[in-house]
Amino acid sequence: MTIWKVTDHVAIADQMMRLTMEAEGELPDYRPGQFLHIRVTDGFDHLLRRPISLCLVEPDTKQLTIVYRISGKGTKLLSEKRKGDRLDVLGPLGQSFPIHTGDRHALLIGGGIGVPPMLELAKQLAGKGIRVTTIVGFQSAKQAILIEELSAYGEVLVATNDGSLGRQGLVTEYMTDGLLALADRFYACGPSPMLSAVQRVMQDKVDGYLSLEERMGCGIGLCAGCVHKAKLPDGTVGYRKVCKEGPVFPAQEVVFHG
Amino acid sequence: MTIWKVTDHVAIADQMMRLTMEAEGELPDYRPGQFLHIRVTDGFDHLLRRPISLCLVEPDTKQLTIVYRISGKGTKLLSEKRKGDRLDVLGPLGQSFPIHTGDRHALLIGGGIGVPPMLELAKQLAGKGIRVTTIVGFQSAKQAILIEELSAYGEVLVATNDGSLGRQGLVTEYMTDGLLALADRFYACGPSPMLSAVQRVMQDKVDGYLSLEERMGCGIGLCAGCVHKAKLPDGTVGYRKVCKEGPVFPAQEVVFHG
Amino acid sequence: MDKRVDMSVQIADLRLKNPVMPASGCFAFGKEMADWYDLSLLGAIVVKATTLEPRLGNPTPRVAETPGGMLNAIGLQNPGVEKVIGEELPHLRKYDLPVIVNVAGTAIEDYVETAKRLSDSGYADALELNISCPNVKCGGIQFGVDPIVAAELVSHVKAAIKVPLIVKLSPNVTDIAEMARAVEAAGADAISMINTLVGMSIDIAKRKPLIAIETGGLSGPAVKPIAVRMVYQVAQAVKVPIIGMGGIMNGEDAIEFMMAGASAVAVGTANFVDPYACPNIIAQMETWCREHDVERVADLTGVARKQGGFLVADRIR
Amino acid sequence: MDKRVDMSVQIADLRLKNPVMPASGCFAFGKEMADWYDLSLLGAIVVKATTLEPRLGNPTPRVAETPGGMLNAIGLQNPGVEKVIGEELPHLRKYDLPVIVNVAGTAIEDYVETAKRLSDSGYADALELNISCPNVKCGGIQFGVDPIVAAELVSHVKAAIKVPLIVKLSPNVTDIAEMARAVEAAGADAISMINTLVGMSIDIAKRKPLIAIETGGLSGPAVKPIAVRMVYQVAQAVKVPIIGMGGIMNGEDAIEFMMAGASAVAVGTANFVDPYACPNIIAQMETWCREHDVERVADLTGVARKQGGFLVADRIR
Ligand SMILES: Cc1cc2nc3c(=O)[nH]c(=O)nc-3n(C[C@H](O)[C@H](O)[C@H](O)COP(=O)(O)OP(=O)(O)OC[C@H]3O[C@@H](n4cnc5c(N)ncnc54)[C@H](O)[C@@H]3O)c2cc1C
Ligand SMILES: Cc1cc2nc3c(=O)[nH]c(=O)nc-3n(C[C@H](O)[C@H](O)[C@H](O)COP(=O)(O)OP(=O)(O)OC[C@H]3O[C@@H](n4cnc5c(N)ncnc54)[C@H](O)[C@@H]3O)c2cc1C
Ligand SMILES: Cc1cc2nc3c(=O)[nH]c(=O)nc-3n(C[C@H](O)[C@H](O)[C@H](O)COP(=O)(O)O)c2cc1C
Ligand SMILES: Cc1cc2nc3c(=O)[nH]c(=O)nc-3n(C[C@H](O)[C@H](O)[C@H](O)COP(=O)(O)O)c2cc1C
Ligand code: FES
Ligand code: FES
Repeated sequence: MTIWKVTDHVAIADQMMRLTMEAEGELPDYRPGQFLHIRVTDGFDHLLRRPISLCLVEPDTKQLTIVYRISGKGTKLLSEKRKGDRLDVLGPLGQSFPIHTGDRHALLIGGGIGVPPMLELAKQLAGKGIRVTTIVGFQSAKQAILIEELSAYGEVLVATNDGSLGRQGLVTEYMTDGLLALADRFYACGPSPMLSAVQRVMQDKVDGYLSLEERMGCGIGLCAGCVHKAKLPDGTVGYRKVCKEGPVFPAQEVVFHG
Repeated sequence: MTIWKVTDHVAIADQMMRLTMEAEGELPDYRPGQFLHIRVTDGFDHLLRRPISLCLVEPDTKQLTIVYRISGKGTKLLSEKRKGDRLDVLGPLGQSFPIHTGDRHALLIGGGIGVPPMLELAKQLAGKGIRVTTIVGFQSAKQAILIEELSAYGEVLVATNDGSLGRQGLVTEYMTDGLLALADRFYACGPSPMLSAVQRVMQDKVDGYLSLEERMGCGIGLCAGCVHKAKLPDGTVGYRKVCKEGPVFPAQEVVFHG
Repeated sequence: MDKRVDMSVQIADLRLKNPVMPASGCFAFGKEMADWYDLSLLGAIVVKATTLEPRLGNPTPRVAETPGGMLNAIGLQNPGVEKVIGEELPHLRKYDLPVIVNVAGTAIEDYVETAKRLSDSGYADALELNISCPNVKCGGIQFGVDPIVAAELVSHVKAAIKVPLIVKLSPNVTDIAEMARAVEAAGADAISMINTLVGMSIDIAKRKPLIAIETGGLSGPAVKPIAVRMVYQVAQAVKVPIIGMGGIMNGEDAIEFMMAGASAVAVGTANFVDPYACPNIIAQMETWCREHDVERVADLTGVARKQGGFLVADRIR
Repeated sequence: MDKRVDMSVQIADLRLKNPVMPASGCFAFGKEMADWYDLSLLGAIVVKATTLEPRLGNPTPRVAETPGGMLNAIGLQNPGVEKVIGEELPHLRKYDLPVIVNVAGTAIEDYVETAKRLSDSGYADALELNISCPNVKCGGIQFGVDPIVAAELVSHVKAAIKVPLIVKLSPNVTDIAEMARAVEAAGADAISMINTLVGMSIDIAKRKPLIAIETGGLSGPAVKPIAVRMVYQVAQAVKVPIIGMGGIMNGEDAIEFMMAGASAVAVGTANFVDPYACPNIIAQMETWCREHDVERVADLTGVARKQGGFLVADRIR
């Protein structure tokens, strides 16, 4: 449990907030794809923490940025934090996106609130000399986030459901055989239907990772609230804990149906 | 329900806070002995409001002051309000100390957190040309409050349990026949044992009023949570609502035992 | 934007202009609240429990705060049915709304007598039978927790009155659906639920319970999930309409109860936090319906139940 | 200042160095928590429910937030008793503390078999019998709500094991004291209480329950007054020690349960809010005792009960 100080907190799109915080002590270890587990208010009014992916870390200034959508009561309370407020945070927690140093080209795929973790990942991949192409999908232009920031690390392809920005349709629109042939690896985060579609398209073509979302109780492996179906080490299918064994899983291990 | 803005909030003695607030709209009607019913936090963490007597009103600046002791969770939360915060307040509520314009000399008796309502009362009595003598009692000097402020309106006699300030003992120490003979009326607020003692001493000697304290649910007569035994209009003894029929009752109507 | 939402609902013979009423014991007899707003705004009014003889009630402290809720042990303080009819109810006829009187007692005889007098008085448009007192003092009979004695009480009261009979259930039971079925079969025209859960808080500094008589009834948002579950369960067990309550603080909570199966809702503890709770909740419900294209609030009743829904009791956890 | 408080307590044959243990299902099998602090700090550890066969558990969402609490419907997910003995329990022997294993089942036979294997394994210092599943799926027998079937189960399990038997009670009953007396008479060495209350929340936007299987178990501060009342009530009904739980978030809450009659406490939901909840609570209890001149924490057990106290059930409200 670390206490962070809010250093910046602004709206960057419709219902989308960017919150930057500064570690009061040492910056803890972090890797792309991990999440923070955040207490959104004191007292007993809203007990459970809320998981939010880390989006960007600036180690020099010990600043960490998250980007989140106001979706319900918890994120609404979080959005009320003001500059200077202190934030009670667990983490970064969970399994990260593994970086394969031998790769030449990585395909990043983010949908909606699955886009934020792609930024730190793109930065670290680019830092290792791996070429990055990012496909991002949003409902509409109003919800679009982080396109400029991601462009700093490679090409960004944009899809929106209503065509108000980039190509109309889903992120899978861009996943042509041509593009896939160039990619050594993919990394995806977004809503389940998107991840399931990505898994189908990539199957037998490109290896990669999916970052899953599930409602969490504890965030640290205690409650078994956050499980998702996946292949177990023994080959059978069972529930695995997204908070502790994930949120990032090898794509071929994740089971979406049945 | 009015929203007030906190304009000042400071500790004035051991665990004793003084909070000044400003009406955002019109200053509501108020009379000495009434109380404010204050929501100490948003959300459902601490549902019930807390009753605090009004201590002083400055109509010119629309400022209202309360003085309270941090006694438990509710007043602790209240003590965390900062200058500029907005406060959700019902009232002033309840029956006030009646002022009898024909009186020449009034005796005010306050014990502990029963002292604050005496200040606005002393001010209004003095304003009507009635001479005021105030007896205040505290556990010890560390908890003493408002002595200087009260002195502006008349003589103040101080008693402490441990003798660390003024006379050692209870407020009743000062209630000599000599003093009582001079008083046309008395007004008392404090813990039940004190009020009961005052009632006994004053019986058949001086008419007056007692302001009672009880745990409140609603503060506006809905729940019957705050009752105290008292004579009913028909002469029998029953429970009366402190929030609505009180907190101030004619002394001879209040029943302490049985 | 200007679409009108039909907020009216039907509870037995009563047509309510909207589904929101104060809960018994949280609104006294209405006089105090009338200082704050026009009571005609409400769907109905439910007044404090009335007994045959006057009741002094319990010693204080009678209330205590708990996380997300409160305990109360008022003890049915009321001036007795004669004075309630003579002094407390007549003023409510000024308002355009049905008056529901909560009836409590200790044995079948006094329940019946109280109910009959209220029904005959013409000042009560319906009675709410408070059988939720799991209390040996109540003549030694546990009306609220035993379906057989509850049914017997309900049928006697029903036979003695001319106005609709609402029966208020206690949540302090193993099987609330069984209680509901029993009182429906005995003649209840509607069910209201839930009354408070028995709870206790201890003042650890004083090493004794905070409430003078030790235990009190728990109400407020803390109990809402229990209340919603019970309404959902009872809605699948009976056909009579349900008045749902337990922790309703805003319009969304009220809609949650309707979706669980309630036809109307009652608001208790929220009145203590905000005197305008009831009118605010009515306005919030109406806004929600308008924004979600709900033309009749009554259409929300029971929509959370799955198609071909199974009995919730069959697979709890 | 430097006074030492004796924090040890006795539960049946188990001597605990302090009265605080994690509640079953809120600590997995301990491995995860061992990343955060030395488990030897705890009074004991209670691990997740173990069943004879592996259990997949329920579909998600399995958890939901409620005012002052949460709902869960994990569904007893566990790898089955063989793997629990083989893979999950042995690592706990590294720590200086009794290991209590929570046992669940569907019929007397599998309960007995699971309990026997755990007892024989040498990795369990006590068993906690989870009879709190008011679930028709559990072989059609409502162990948790019927005193006669509960007693039968307890006596069979008791006869099959060598370690102390703790029986965990469900709060979803009309008369918890009756349940407690029945399991005590059948051989329970201690009682733990309360398990969760059955609740439901509805996502009004989606018009369906938030929890995939509709209902879930309510835990957290919201239920504390109900839990404290039940502990108080059961402490007057039985002689065996009680492990109290339900909404304990800090040392004062734990002391409240001890004063109500518990000999030790368990902490569930609080671990999700703060991984250090258990060690913090131990420290806070010790500080409170020191500041209030309590030499032995065990002396607090039951002090809130009035001298010559009456049975609380006799005068609820
Ligand atoms: C590992 C992980 C990383 C995440 N990273 C981000 C992020 O970077 N930015 C961001 O905006 N959101 C992120 N989320 C989702 C975020 O946690 C939820 O939006 C948030 O918890 C909703 O809480 P609430 O109280 O505001 O809404 P609630 O009132 O609880 O729910 C509102 C809506 O959000 C959904 N929801 C609730 N909890 C979750 C959850 N744990 N996962 C997915 N959906 C949920 C509900 O089903 C509902 O539709 C992440 C989730 C996980 C599990
Ligand atoms: C009409 C009225 C006027 C009051 N004016 C003042 C005032 O001007 N200044 C001030 O400091 N206090 C005043 N009080 C007392 C104040 O309301 C309580 O101290 C406060 O409500 C305690 O709340 P808490 O949550 O901090 O403490 P809790 O944790 O609720 O209780 C802490 C202690 O305070 C006692 N207490 C709680 N509620 C009340 C209550 N309603 N009345 C009396 N004791 C209570 C409890 O028994 C306990 O011993 C007044 C009370 C009433 C009824
Ligand atoms: C102070 C208080 C007094 C109550 N008195 C009664 C009563 O007289 N009769 C009754 O049937 N219910 C009574 N109740 C129960 C409420 O009517 C309601 O069932 C319960 O409080 C749950 O609703 P809530 O959470 O909105 O308060 C009372 C509740 C409170 C808080
Ligand atoms: C996520 C979760 C899982 C639980 N699993 C179990 C279980 O497997 N066996 C059991 O007896 N109780 C289980 N419980 C109940 C707890 O052990 C405890 O009785 C209850 O949560 C009340 O305590 P609390 O309010 O401190 O959480 C579980 C509770 C939660 C929140
Ligand atoms: S959220 Fe509790 S185990 Fe993952
Ligand atoms: S506090 Fe509710 S009637 Fe007085």
